Amino acid sequence: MSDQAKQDRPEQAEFRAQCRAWLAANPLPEPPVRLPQSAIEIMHTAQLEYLRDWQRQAYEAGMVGCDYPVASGGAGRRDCQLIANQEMQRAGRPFLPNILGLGMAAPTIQIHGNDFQRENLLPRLFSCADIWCQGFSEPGAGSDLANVQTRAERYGDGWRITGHKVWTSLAHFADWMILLARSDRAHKYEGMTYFVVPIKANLGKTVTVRPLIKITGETGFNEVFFDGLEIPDHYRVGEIGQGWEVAQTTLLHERGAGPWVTPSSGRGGDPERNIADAWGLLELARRSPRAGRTAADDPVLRDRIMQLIIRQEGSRQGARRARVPALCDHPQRIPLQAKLVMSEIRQDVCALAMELQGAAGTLSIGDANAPEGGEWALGYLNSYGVTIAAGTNEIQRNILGERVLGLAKSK
Amino acid sequence: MSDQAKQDRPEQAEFRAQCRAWLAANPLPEPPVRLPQSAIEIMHTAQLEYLRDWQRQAYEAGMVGCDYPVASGGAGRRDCQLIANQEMQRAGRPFLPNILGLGMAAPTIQIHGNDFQRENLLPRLFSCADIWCQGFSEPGAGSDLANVQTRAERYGDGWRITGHKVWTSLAHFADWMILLARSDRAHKYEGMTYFVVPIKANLGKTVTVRPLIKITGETGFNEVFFDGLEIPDHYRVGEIGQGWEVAQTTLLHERGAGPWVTPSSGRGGDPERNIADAWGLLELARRSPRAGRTAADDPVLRDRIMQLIIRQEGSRQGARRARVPALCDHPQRIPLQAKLVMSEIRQDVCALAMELQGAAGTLSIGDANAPEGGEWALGYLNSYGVTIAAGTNEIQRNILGERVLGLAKSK
Amino acid sequence: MTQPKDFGFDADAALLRDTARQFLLDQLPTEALHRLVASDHDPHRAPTNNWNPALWRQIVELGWTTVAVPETAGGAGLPLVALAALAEEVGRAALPSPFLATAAATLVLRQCQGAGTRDLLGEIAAGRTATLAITPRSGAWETAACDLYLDNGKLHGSAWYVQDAAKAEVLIAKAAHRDGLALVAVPVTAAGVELVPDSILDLTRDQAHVHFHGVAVDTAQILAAPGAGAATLDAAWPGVLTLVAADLCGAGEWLLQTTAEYARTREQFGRTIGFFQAIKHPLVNLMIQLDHARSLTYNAACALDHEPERAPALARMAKAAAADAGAFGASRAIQFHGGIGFTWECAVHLYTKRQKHNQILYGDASYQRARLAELLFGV
Amino acid sequence: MTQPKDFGFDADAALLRDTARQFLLDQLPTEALHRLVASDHDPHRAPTNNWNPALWRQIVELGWTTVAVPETAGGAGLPLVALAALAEEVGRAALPSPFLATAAATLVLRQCQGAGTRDLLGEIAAGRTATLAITPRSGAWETAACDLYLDNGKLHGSAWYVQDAAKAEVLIAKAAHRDGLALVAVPVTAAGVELVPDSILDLTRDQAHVHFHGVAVDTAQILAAPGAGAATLDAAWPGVLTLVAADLCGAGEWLLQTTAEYARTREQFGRTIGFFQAIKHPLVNLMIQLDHARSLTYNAACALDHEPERAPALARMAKAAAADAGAFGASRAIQFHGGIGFTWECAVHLYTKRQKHNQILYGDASYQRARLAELLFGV
Repeated sequence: MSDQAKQDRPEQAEFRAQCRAWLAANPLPEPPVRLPQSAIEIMHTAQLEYLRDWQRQAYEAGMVGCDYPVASGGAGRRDCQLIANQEMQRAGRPFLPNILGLGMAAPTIQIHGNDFQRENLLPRLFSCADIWCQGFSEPGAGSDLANVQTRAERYGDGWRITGHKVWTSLAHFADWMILLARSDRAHKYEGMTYFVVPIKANLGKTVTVRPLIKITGETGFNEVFFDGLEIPDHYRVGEIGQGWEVAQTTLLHERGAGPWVTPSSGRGGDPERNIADAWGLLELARRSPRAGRTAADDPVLRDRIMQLIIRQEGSRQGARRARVPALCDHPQRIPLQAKLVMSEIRQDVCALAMELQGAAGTLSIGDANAPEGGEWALGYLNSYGVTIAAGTNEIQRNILGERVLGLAKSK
Repeated sequence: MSDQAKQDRPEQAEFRAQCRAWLAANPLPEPPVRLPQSAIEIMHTAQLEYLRDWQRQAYEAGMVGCDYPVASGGAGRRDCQLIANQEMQRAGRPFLPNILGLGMAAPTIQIHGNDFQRENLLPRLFSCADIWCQGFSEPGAGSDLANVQTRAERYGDGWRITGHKVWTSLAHFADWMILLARSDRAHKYEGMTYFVVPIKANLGKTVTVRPLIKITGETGFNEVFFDGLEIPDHYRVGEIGQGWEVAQTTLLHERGAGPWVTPSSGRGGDPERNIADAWGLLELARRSPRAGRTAADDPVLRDRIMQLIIRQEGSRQGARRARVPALCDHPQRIPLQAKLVMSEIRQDVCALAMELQGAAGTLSIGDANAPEGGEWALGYLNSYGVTIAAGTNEIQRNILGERVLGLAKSK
Repeated sequence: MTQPKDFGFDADAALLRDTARQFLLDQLPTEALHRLVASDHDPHRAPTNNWNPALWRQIVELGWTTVAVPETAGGAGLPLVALAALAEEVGRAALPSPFLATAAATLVLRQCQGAGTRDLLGEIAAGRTATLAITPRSGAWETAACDLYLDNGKLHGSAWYVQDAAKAEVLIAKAAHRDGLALVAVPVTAAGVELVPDSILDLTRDQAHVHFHGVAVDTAQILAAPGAGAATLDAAWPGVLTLVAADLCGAGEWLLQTTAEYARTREQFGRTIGFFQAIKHPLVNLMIQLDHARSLTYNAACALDHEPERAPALARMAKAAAADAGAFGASRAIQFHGGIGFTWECAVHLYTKRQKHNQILYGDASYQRARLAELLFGV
Repeated sequence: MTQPKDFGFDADAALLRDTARQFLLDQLPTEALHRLVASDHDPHRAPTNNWNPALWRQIVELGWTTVAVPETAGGAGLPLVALAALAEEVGRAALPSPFLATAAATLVLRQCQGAGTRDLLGEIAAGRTATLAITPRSGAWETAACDLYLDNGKLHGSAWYVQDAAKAEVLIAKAAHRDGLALVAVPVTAAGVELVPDSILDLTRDQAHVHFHGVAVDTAQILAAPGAGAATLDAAWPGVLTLVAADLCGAGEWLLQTTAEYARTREQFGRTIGFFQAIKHPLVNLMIQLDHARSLTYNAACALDHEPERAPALARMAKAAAADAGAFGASRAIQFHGGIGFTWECAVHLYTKRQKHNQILYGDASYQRARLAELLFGV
């Protein structure tokens, strides 16, 4: 029995056994194309359709959204999503593609949305019938998110949306978007309202999606232009003027605090998963030639690998400690670190992996001689997406310094 | 012939030979007490008198202030002070004790002072007949130096000084102080005036010096209280209201840019001298046991020693490059780095030295078994004096970012 | 075996920790600590040993010395995470006391098989103080390194870097014998024991080297027979490292909170200095480092109880993380306090010096990582 | 010998450098560079070799390829600090060209004694391009490591990580012979030479591995006789490292200035982001690192001319400092450009990838420091 299973309550143990049995009985076919490193790098329809099919099966097997109420399309379980995640990972299954829906839209809608949204949108989100994206950032509102300029104007009983969002991962495939818009220009924070908006249904009409290219050369994120998109009022999430508050729930989940705040949601970024695992450096070092021996024989590189393993384990044990209030001085102290710490560890792990490879670190994805197909170099470049997105890590440090240490606001 | 000598112009070569001959012919007696690591840690009169006597001899031999005009007590030479410094160091002579006078007061008076000050004060400064200190910082004006509150009020033809200075090194021995005071409360930067003020002559009257104790337990810096000290107007340096501008000259020298701005002045902090030299770590590592061998056999420590040697050599070669305008993109770029870089290297060298010593790094000065008498640990603690003083290194980074990179002011 | 979710930190442990924290806040506020240990600022002063034995007697009454002693030997036998949490509070208060040395000795004794072990553990629970005398003059932390010899029932040689030696009543000494290493209990008052105090940087403890001039040892004093000493010490070692890590975490948290408080109140340029990211961001980095170190410390402590086979690696991780966090925090605390941080009167230096000592003690961060790499790479 | 105060950077060198900088600004502004090398963004594209041969012909006319060629061989024979300054400009422009590879080959040729050496140097001065083929499949940078064999006048085996191979006309190949290493000049068009391009991260150069299928070599092609190759290459190596360090410094400076410009103009929270010390201070740290690396690079270049016995250590210092500064700057440039820095359209990625390549090339910073430690510790 695994370490994880040892800690289960009886109903969790039973659920874990169900997951394990289903996964054993229902193997996935080999992917028809190379899969990207995470959902936000999905470029091709063939990748998406394979992953979407997998998420649908996982949902039907009760492993997605299972901690949500039945009315929202969930299974009404408690503390079981983490178990499903562990078992899916243990079985070597790929990530779930609807990451932005599962990780951000679903908890926000569950907490702040209305019954219409919960009952109609969440089941299709969990089953991957609908793909979701997030419309927060704008050209002039990156770190300064409260500077959002996209307008939501009253129009009869509904709203008309006009503006320009950027860095919108998955928008090129998305059916729906969670949107932060300005409903009142007179107030900065109190002038924002939060919506769910249909994207695909309005493409070529009032919605335009223009793909952006990443530094890796991959596509997967986009600019989205709204030219008077009309939506009914029941697509609003939370009260008028409360958008900033609602968005905080989304951001808390985006930044990795989700598992400590609300039912975890099977997203890729939780502490149980790590694309670039520091422990993987041990094996890479053993295989990498260096100065006549291997990188594993180089004490300086060993030291740096140990530093990263220690940081990663520190972060993992921190996730465990955050669930033991008696061992935490401040409830937000560890949760607010999650995105910051994980993204920087990932970046440093990938950078060190490239160094371990020596000359072969020059090779890129697709080269026949690149160690592990060049995935480390690609991972290194993609790691900046995470250190920049969801509030740059500089902003994360402000938040920690201000909310946890009580220091004066830096802006 | 040394490397340094190879680069001399003929008149410099002649001067170097003179210095060398004099130093060979005039050995110093052994000090009667342990000498501190630098002038600002002089605690006892016995230390001071020994060092003062040495500076007087060096002055009489033409090795102090020699690039200053004859009217200021100098020898009217050009580019010779550096040579004198090199030769004094080469001969193993101790530092000159009047460091604050030589390094800061003298160039400021030479540039901004009047004939009275140059002719009467500088010769006694060079000969160490008078000890000098610097009265800039106050309890509420540390990094924010422009917040100086010590008042200079007009009084007949003179000025009356009232206020409170802190972190005043050498004040307990000082005859004179360079003082930055507020002559006009209505203006922040334009409201300051710069003076030279007699300290020792007014002790117990309008001047009180209270010693402070450093984290090392050493004394050597002080609080100075002025209770209506009266001085004549010809003790003013520069125009009324121009104190901030005059102080910039002092600070430029304090921060190590002096050698590139005006004749170097035999102070301890110039790039030719370094109490905690990274190269010294090689020998320390060879002597320090570690894991059954020596620290010199530990590749991780070797790597860290190399990092420090490289930084130190980078800084030294930078000092050389700063004198070759064609190889510098911006004239202030390297000079403004001097204090910041040297102080952090020194701190890191001392910290690494303590680590190299392993268990023996726990021992303090005076312990019979402490490597090199515990000087490294003392040097480590004292290094914070330099990373904090003369504008903390955080302030130095602001200055570099703003003046050299043109970034917006951070305050 | 696997670890409990809560690191074994149960209600008893929480009560012990909370009581300890309040006790130290009440009994040894920072100003009292400064008066106690920093009255003589002369760097050339003779070796000192400033502590408060009356406070120690109260601590014994509070039961701190029973925590790691098994119930079978008259102790409380709490999970080791409780001991780590207690060590953290000791670090937070920078308490000068024989607590750490005695706790380390206790952890070693728990692994011993010698006849007198149980009695000695019982005495420790009741307040007898002890310390390890296991390090050679070279300062080598490796088990095999030894300058003390057991020959014909007598101890000759020396032990160095003995922690809080002047506060200890019993030395747990490692001695080389022709059959291998042994562990021996030696009262400091035994004939032939000569204790020479060291001058050290840390003002909150004492340290000494001890010469053994033919000190007679009888069978009852043998805690681990010749040949059994190395394995015994190795088994205890993760616990000893974890204790030091915990002390580093506690003192590190004091430095973080004290510096944050200064940054919330000290004004420059019309703002409290915590406004400036040059202060704010390093403090956040320190907080993250401390959180990692603290989580790893509980993890290592819990492993000692629940998966001892993993404890050696996990304790190396904890000590490495805590040593780095300790050094970084000590450095930033002085720097961010500015001029006042450079003065003797500001308590920051007491903690900074304690952190430097603990950073070094039993191996600094890169030493721990080198040992960890041997475990993880299998060489 | 000792170094001149000005690193030997005389008026000729300054003119050459200033002219080069302006030429590259005029002829290859960043937008043109991006069009040239980044038109195909598919990460799975076939290996590419995007450069501008017409620009290269102008560069040859400007005399860049004569700089390091001795006057006796028809070159300009300038101080090597001039070559370093030129390499810095090449890095600043991220110029795709055979300049670096040819300059490295030139530095090796300067150490060669073979009969054909002088003629080849003359041809290089006149514009013939060359590159080193000296690295085995393992990527080992050590002189002795070799997968290419010279036997009975024929070359068998392979050379890997050959820089800008698709732009080179001559390979300077290192080959193992029973009498020791030899250096051989091989035209890429020679029968039996098979060049296989690599897919690499850096878009501003090409790289290949080269198979030698019994390539015939005559005496005139032997640049260093069997047994003489190792010493020859070792003598040239400090210069080769210095070239890469200079390229890193130049590209690093571009990244610093470009990011500073962005920080002076991009607004968030109603201020330009350079106001924030989270941006300002790392940029200052980068500037300091770059200044150290650049000073060390000139120092190493000057040592090659004036005190070759110190050049091996000084070149290791320069490459180590430049590699660290390069990596740090590349990382901060992306991060501080925020979302836009993560896009293909922003030229930062071109420089970042070039920095990553040069950071690795001929050994990264920790590799250089390990070799430096061997020199300084004498082991």
